[in-house]
Amino acid sequence: MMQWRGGALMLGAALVAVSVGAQAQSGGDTIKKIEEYRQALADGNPADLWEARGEDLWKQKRGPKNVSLERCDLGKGPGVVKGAYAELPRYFADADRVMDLESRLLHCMTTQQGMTRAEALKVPFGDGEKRSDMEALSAYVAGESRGVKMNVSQAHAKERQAYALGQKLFYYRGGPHDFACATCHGEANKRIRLQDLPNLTETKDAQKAYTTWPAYRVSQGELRTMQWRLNDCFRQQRFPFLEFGSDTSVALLTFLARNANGAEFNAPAIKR
Amino acid sequence: MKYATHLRNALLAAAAAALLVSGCASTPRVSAEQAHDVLKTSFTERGQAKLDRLEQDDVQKTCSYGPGTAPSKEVLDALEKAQLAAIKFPADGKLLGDWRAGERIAQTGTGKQYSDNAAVPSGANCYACHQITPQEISYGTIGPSLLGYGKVRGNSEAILRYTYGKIYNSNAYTACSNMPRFGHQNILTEQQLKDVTALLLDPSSPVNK
Amino acid sequence: MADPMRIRAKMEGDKTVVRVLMSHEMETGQRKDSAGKTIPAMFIQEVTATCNGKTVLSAQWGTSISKNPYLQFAFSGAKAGDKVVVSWVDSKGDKRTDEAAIAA
Amino acid sequence: MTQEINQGRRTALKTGGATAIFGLFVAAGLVRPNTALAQAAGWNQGAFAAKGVDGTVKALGGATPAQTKDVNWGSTPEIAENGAVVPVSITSSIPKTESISILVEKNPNTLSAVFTIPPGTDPSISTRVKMGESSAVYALIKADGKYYVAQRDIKVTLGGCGG
Repeated sequence: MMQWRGGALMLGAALVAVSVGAQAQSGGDTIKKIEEYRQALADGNPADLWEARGEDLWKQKRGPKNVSLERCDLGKGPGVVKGAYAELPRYFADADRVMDLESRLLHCMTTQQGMTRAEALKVPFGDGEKRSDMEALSAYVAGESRGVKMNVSQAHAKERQAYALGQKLFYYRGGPHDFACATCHGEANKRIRLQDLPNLTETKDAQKAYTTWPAYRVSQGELRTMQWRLNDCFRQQRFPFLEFGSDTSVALLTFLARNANGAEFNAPAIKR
Repeated sequence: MKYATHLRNALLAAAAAALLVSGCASTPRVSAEQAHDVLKTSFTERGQAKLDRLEQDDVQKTCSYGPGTAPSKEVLDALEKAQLAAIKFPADGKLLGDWRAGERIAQTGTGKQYSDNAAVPSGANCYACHQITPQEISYGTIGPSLLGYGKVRGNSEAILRYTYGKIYNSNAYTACSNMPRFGHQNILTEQQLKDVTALLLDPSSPVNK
Repeated sequence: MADPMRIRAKMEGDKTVVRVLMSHEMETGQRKDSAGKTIPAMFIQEVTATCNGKTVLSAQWGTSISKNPYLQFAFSGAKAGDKVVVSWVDSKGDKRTDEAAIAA
Repeated sequence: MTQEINQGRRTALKTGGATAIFGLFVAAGLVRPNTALAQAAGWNQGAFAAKGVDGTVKALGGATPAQTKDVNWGSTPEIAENGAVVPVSITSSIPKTESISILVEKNPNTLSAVFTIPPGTDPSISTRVKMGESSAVYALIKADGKYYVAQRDIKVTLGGCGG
């Protein structure tokens, strides 16, 4: 494949000098350079495209009952989106259950818009042309809590129960690799390959992690939500498939969100 | 004695929980059985990942603890002893395979996930947690650096057996280690275990250059 | 029909800084689907930006521009309230044109 | 926080430098027109099918480019956490810059993009490219009818726990 041409040799020599300089760099700079990469990405977040589509979906009349989600109560009254994500998961009396955003959206889509669960969850996680309404709606609602402080309640007994269960599940080991959530997220200052692993049991890390999801994942070219985040963690934990809005989902999300209380919400973000 | 330890652990657990949920009067207790029952209703089988993966063996049961609720030293010692006894060393007595194959296994992160083809051999994903060769800058820090592993420790029979055994069953030497039990849980084949052992101990491996 | 672009145009000094996000797969033609079949290439080939009827940037792209492309550039000669119009054409002939008023 | 822990870990960085240089001289003639593709009217099919820097410049209608230092890479990183999205920012200070192209040496097709800069527009663009592996990236500037090239080595890292 390589074919030299005499006339270009001088230029080649000049470039060799340049590349030797580059080789002298040391690995201690790696993390600094990764940080530069992340900063370079922050300026144009494709999550914007999901937020815009989600807002349209929120306002559109959809489903067999042909109504919009503008009467959906995310916990702060029907139709109130501003700041709602920062207080989820929470207990909803109408369902007698603690719900995270995505289980609540599913609830509104089935009870108010009249969709079946299967219809509402036709594409739980987007893949290229197969776009997920759930991810777009979540991006929109989450974006409406930017700058709001996380304030997840433990006032109701079921909220306390969900937290305690989430904490217990966080340490539950299983599968061929013996992994629990805590295997990767129970200690401070660790990383997997070059990715920092937040210690989700510690306030500062838990805050930083939770307030930056949903996020546009550049590795996938998709916007991902917390439900996806949990699913993909369990996949890599070698567990079976986590069901959308299951008790395990809600409990873990309650544990994670509550541990982030007090921090300013700042998502959808952009991540590797 | 044992009761006292348990009581102390329980008190520590309550204190830790209270720290996280400050201002909350009562934190409900959740038993391992309750957690297991919730998991059973929350997961469905997919690909090679069946629901039996939610069933815990003794090690997983013992090691599913949070801060301040660690089992007693006696329990952990007994766990190590039982796991050590369960290690199957190769019948041919050879513990060193091909370090180049070992490097590929160390780099490969797939295997046993529901998204993985069960017919393809699993990787060990060593780099996810360990620094190993100086050439690979993308390594994790969950486990200790293994740079120069063999150079530091030499190549004695004892080191060979310890290294193979540790990869085979980490819990035999460190109870409740974060490291998977690659042999015990049939993640790697015997040949793969030998290859990864060689990556760490073969003098010609870049680990020891 | 492709989703609308997100265009932000803003005066910074006497220059207009334009940031554009486009919703597009930018399929390389080298990926395979789960059945092992090659996914055909499908990517934006041409991008044009105009302001007050004058072209302020034009570009030709190959398959290696990232999915959901991002583009930033700056030009002189416009003022707040003027409109920046951005268009793209992809390899299938699909087109999209969106505009944004320049913010002060 | 992370910086503190990792400062002690000093490892030599492998760069794709040497291979990239050879690539500069890869002969033209590898142009493989892809007739299956529909295309926009002004799209330079030959240039986008070219392989190697030299071949690409030739397909764009230029001769061997001169090396230049008058290119600022702005926020372009030296290490990309993911090859699917690598931010590239190029500002030319060569007078009469007419176009800015991005070339990725080790991609299946070298040319990523050609930006035509009309008078009144800054000779400066930012976008994001895909990189299959660590590679030299080139800014190819056409100014006053002549071509100039500047090089930046970008290392693409592996990530994730599931491979």
